[in-house]
Amino acid sequence: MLVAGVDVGSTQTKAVVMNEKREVLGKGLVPTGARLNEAGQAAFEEALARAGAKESEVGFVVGTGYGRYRVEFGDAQVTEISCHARGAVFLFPNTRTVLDIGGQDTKGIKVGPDGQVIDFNMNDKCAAGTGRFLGAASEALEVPLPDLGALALSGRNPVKMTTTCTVFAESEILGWLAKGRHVEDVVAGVHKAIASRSVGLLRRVGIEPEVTFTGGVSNNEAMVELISELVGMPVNTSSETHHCGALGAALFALEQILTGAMTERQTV
Amino acid sequence: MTSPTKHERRIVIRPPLSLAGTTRDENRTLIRDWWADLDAAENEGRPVANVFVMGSMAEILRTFDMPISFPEMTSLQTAVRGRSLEYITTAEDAGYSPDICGYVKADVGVHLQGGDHPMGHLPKPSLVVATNLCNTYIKWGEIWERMYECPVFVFDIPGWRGSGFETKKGSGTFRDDVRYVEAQIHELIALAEEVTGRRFDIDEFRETLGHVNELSRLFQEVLELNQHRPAPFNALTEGINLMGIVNAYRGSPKGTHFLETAKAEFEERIANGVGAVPDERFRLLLVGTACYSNFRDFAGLFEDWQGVFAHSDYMSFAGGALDRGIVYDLDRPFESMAEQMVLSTQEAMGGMFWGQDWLTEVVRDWDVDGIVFHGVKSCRTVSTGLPDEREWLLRHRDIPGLFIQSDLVDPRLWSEAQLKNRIDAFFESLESRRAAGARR
Amino acid sequence: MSDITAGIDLGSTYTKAVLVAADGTILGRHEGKTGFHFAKAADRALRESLDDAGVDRDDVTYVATTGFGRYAADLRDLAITELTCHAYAVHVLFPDVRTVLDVGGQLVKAIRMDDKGRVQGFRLNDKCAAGSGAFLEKTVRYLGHDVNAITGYSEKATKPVSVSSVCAVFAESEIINHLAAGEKEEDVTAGAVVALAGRAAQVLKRVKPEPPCALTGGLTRVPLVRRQLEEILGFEFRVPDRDLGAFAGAYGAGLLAHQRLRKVRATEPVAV
Amino acid sequence: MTAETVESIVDETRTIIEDPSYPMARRWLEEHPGGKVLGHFQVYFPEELAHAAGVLPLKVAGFDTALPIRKADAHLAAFVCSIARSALELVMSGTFDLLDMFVFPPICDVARHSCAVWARNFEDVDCQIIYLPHNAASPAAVPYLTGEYRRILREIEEVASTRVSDEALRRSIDVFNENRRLLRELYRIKRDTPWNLSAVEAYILTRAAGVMPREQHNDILRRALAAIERRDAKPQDRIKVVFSGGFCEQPPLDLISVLQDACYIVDDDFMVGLRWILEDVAADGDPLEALADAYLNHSDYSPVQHDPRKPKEDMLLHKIEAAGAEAAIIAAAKMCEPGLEEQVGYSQRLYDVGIPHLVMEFEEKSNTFEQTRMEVETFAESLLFEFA
Ligand SMILES: Nc1ncnc2c1ncn2[C@@H]1O[C@H](COP(=O)(O)OP(=O)(O)O)[C@@H](O)[C@H]1O
Ligand SMILES: Nc1ncnc2c1ncn2[C@@H]1O[C@H](COP(=O)(O)OP(=O)(O)O)[C@@H](O)[C@H]1O
Ligand code: SF4
Ligand code: SF4
Ligand code: SF4
Repeated sequence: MLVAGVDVGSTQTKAVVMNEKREVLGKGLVPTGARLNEAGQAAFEEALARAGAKESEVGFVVGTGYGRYRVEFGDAQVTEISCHARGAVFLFPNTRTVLDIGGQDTKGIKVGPDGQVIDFNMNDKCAAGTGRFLGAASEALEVPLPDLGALALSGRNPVKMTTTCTVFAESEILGWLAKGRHVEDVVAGVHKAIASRSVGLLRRVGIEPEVTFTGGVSNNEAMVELISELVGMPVNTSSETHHCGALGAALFALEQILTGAMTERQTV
Repeated sequence: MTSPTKHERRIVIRPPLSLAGTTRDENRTLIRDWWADLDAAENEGRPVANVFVMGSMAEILRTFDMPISFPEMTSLQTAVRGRSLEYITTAEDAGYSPDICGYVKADVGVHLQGGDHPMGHLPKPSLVVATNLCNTYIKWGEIWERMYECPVFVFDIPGWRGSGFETKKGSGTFRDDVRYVEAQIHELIALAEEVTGRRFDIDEFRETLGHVNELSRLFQEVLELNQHRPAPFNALTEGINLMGIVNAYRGSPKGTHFLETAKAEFEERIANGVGAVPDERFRLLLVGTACYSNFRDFAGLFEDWQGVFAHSDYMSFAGGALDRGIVYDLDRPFESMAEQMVLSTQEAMGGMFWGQDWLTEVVRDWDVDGIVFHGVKSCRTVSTGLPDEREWLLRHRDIPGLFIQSDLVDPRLWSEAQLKNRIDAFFESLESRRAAGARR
Repeated sequence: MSDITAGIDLGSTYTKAVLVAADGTILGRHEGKTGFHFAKAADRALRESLDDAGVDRDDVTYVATTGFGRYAADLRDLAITELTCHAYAVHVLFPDVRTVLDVGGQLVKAIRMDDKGRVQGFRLNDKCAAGSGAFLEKTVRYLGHDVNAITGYSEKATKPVSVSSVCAVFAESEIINHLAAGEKEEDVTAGAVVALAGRAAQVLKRVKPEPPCALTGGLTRVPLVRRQLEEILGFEFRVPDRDLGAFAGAYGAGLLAHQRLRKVRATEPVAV
Repeated sequence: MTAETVESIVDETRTIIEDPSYPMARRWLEEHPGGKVLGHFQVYFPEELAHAAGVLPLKVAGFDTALPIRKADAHLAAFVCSIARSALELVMSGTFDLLDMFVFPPICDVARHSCAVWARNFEDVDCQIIYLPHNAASPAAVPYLTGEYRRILREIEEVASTRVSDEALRRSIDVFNENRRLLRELYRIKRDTPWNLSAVEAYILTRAAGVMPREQHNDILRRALAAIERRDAKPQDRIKVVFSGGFCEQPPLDLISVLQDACYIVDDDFMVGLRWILEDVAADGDPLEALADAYLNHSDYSPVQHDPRKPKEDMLLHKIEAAGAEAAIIAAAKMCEPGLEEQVGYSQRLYDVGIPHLVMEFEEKSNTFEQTRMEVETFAESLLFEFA
């Protein structure tokens, strides 16, 4: 039997299909857009297709992410905090601290050896300095998101961003360019601003090795480098860390099937 | 909006927010009477004093038969009645910053709108007694001073000096503190005589002190009842009712009577195995205050997980230190009152600022699973050091704690989705702790 | 030929230029995106407004700049803040108005002035995009349109949705949810306008407005903003006609330039 | 030899006060091996007590972006002012390793909590509260404060392993009286001829008092006063204002400089604790009692002290009048409850008496001043432009 985890994020929806041996068979990634349930379904189907599996083979689906209650085909919901923790420890068993930077929020999580959440912290009411900020920079500069990191790394004299407000980022970026600063220095400045904000948040839970960096922004090599520098140790990332939340959800689903570990509260 | 799906969550029946039975009736009558008393005083042109829950000086003022108004309570009531935002914006329109205490703004808003309050009419104070236990009290007093030109007496109770600097009984500093406080008792009496035109009556004073002794003893007993599993009352919701009465009726036989009724009801619940929250699964301790503008929803976020608040530090500091055990010696009323003030407020303040030891004890004695630290933007007195306290308890005592943030009365700072995310994750983590504990 | 002055408002999003004759008549104007280079934007706006008026650069004797980029344009003779400019423009247009609300791309400014158009007090919103014109622009961009669509949509709306988030980014998700729930684009746009007006009203209240008030800034182009403000505050707003609301800053700068010119001439007889 | 200029003295002082590593205190420690350092939080502390025991008192003021907040945020709620964060950061980042003792006055809810946060985290710093009375007008306040000063003095003696005589206290009072006299002179110049001493210069010279031995500061002030004497700048057409709101957290220097671009700041309450006592402290009698009496009865005002004898609006109006100012800037530090609350009372009264004023907020950590610049410029324009 198979299980799946579907992470309906604010920006991107991720899905993972897994077998009982905890092997990931397929992954899906679609933009979330306006219809959360459809996005969840689409990502799920993409993962199924990659896995070469049929929906009927999937015995249990756990939904997570900010749209978790909208995953109508889901059997249970777990917060993305628990899922990222679980996923990160699965990917890197020595993980004790997780930093997840997604589209609208940033989370710092302290985890125990079994992937249980010991402590966490996330941004509140203000999306300043989240992945969306990078998105705004990418739009303002017309540099595709995946190329932003490399560009940032080539910046020698990062500018000092004064706003981390995602909406105003654009005009400040243009302002720096107008002052004649190089694009790469501006991009580097943007990355620095987000990195220091995120690490500030992470410090609130305390940073213990190893640190695993998850969420969409972990794709960005400049962020990985800056975060490592700020926390004073290399951080773990991989091609799987973007899907970490969905992965954790799938692990919860598996556990439920194997042990019935979830409480009535979580499954309905 | 989206239609309910097959996976719509189980509907949880939420328990009522307040006390039940005779306790509830008595509570309602007392609150109604309290408002009626304020009204009557205003209509008859009798002086009213504005005081605060931490250091109300009810012991003294009551002997002058002066109704006491608690702006913190009336501000809280505007929120529970869903009206706080309109008062807060009135105050902000008058120049008060969005970043200051919301209780102050809700109250100022009521005054600026002529005193009309959802539950009655707020009289203009003839005397304000502000203790130093919250510095904002003093600033609040200054606002009325400007509005009504009424005297503001800052009753200064030095106490907490930092860790290890407790002014212990018998030390020179303790004697200095007591002497200073005792001098102020006499100053306040003189001022109250001037304001009311009445003579101070030492026998009435003794009687009032006696009632406070009784109230303090009962209050401690009631709190201890919640060490039972399941907890007979929810310190978050029903706790508020208790607090209202012990403050408004401090020093009055009605206050003691009420606590007796409440105690009997809780004992009965215990006898019948009834808990405040059905099928109690988690026992919590609240540090900080609740969010009253969204009280129902706030409580629900925990009740949904069958979590009950067995205790809260709010029931300690906002009860005028009653839980710390006040025993006045009626043979030397002034000196004894001064001593008790210094000792009990020192403990209450220590418990707030330097709370880790007290919290550790409560976690043990009330058998608590985790602490919810609710940082309220309005109240720096309560919230400034919460993140540090939480972190310390987790690191040094392995006590799990959740830090959430909203406000006492300002619904604009309420964000249910974000709170829910955090609270759900916290319960998930408590659950996985439990599972890990069971595995071991 | 008598003096002509130019007022150039280098706003965070748009740069506006107005040519003003000594009697206050508007001879020409232009509006364009501010973009990367303030100096270039200012040059372009001035040039285009000269074309619009059919006058030569040499005929312009004094240039006053205002707005966010007022110091960045070298062509200026004087830089004045937009608060002073908006107040003065409104004073000239509506002499009995004492309170001005300027709702623009990034900031909401509430200004109280005296009977001469002198600023007496003012309040700005916190620099947070929730409640700014930029947020509205983003909303319609999300719907696949440009700013010009805001007015059309918000006029068509029948039931504006409620947008409660304090953050523009979270509000965007809220808006997306509304769309997903099948709300109409016009009701969603109008919902964003209503939220913005609510925040602007908050800022205005801080200066203790005395009706009649005037509304200026780019958002005067959205009639719903004004209606909404009138509903919240319970009094009427004057809005400059001929789209002058959006040009109020530049116009005020042009008018004040004349003031300055007179003073300079009076003190030192040498022509500028 | 050419006489030294105000600029050179100010530049030299500026590098000292802008350096969060407290270079002068470190130098003092090198010169006094085994010396003890007592830090204290805003607003006022009777530094004479430390001085008399041979302990170096340091007054904490925050730093702008030179001290980035890395660790402190995790320990304090989000809605807390910057100075409290900066102070905590100083200890958490190790910069304050030079402290042996730290004292908070109970000025506000944040300061009282800070004491607990410090004590929980730094076991080697003796951290406590000095109880400055809140019932300032009570006849019992002076004797009470005298006792509290005595308690603190005992604590200091213990830290410094010494005994302090009344004579030593009187000598210290002399040093500080001299300091206060020099500061009064500095402020007199700024008030009467603001073109000869800018607000930024006066601020730098004043603030230096908190970070170096007071004798050295007295020297700097004497040198600066002599240099100012030689200055003869041309008055400019600028409005004169009084700045209110610098009693605790300090606005960044660049912000003060933005303000002075638009107006002359002829009086202010920057670092008011250094100038809290308005007259010489009596040199005879019990020195502790003299200090207590001076704190309570011969002192300035601030939003963190309630004293029915000093209605704050009256005090402000008096200040404006005495300085010959035509307007006021009513500022408050962001998130500072006492400061923000006071703004309402001040601006209401100024409005009633028709004194133009600008209400603003600042933060020591901010580094963009666009908005403030616009605010003050507009404010100045409203007073300077000729409107028809
Ligand atoms: N290939 C990529 N390179 C760089 N950044 C990326 C990439 N893919 C996604 N991102 C960033 O990740 C963010 C989305 O992260 P995600 O964790 O999926 O967020 P959420 O769960 O909130 O939707 C985007 O805002 C974007 O900034
Ligand atoms: N044609 C239009 N229709 C509707 N709204 C408009 C239009 N043009 C501009 N706006 C609104 O006005 C805002 C710009 O206002 P403006 O006062 O020019 O700001 P700034 O001076 O900061 O550039 C835009 O963000 C947009 O919301
Ligand atoms: S700051 Fe807190 S304790 Fe003080 S008045 Fe406000 S709510 Fe009450
Ligand atoms: S500053 Fe920007 S990101 Fe932050 S709340 Fe405001 S709009 Fe949102
Ligand atoms: S700035 Fe204000 S809130 Fe902060 S410590 Fe000072 S007085 Fe307290």
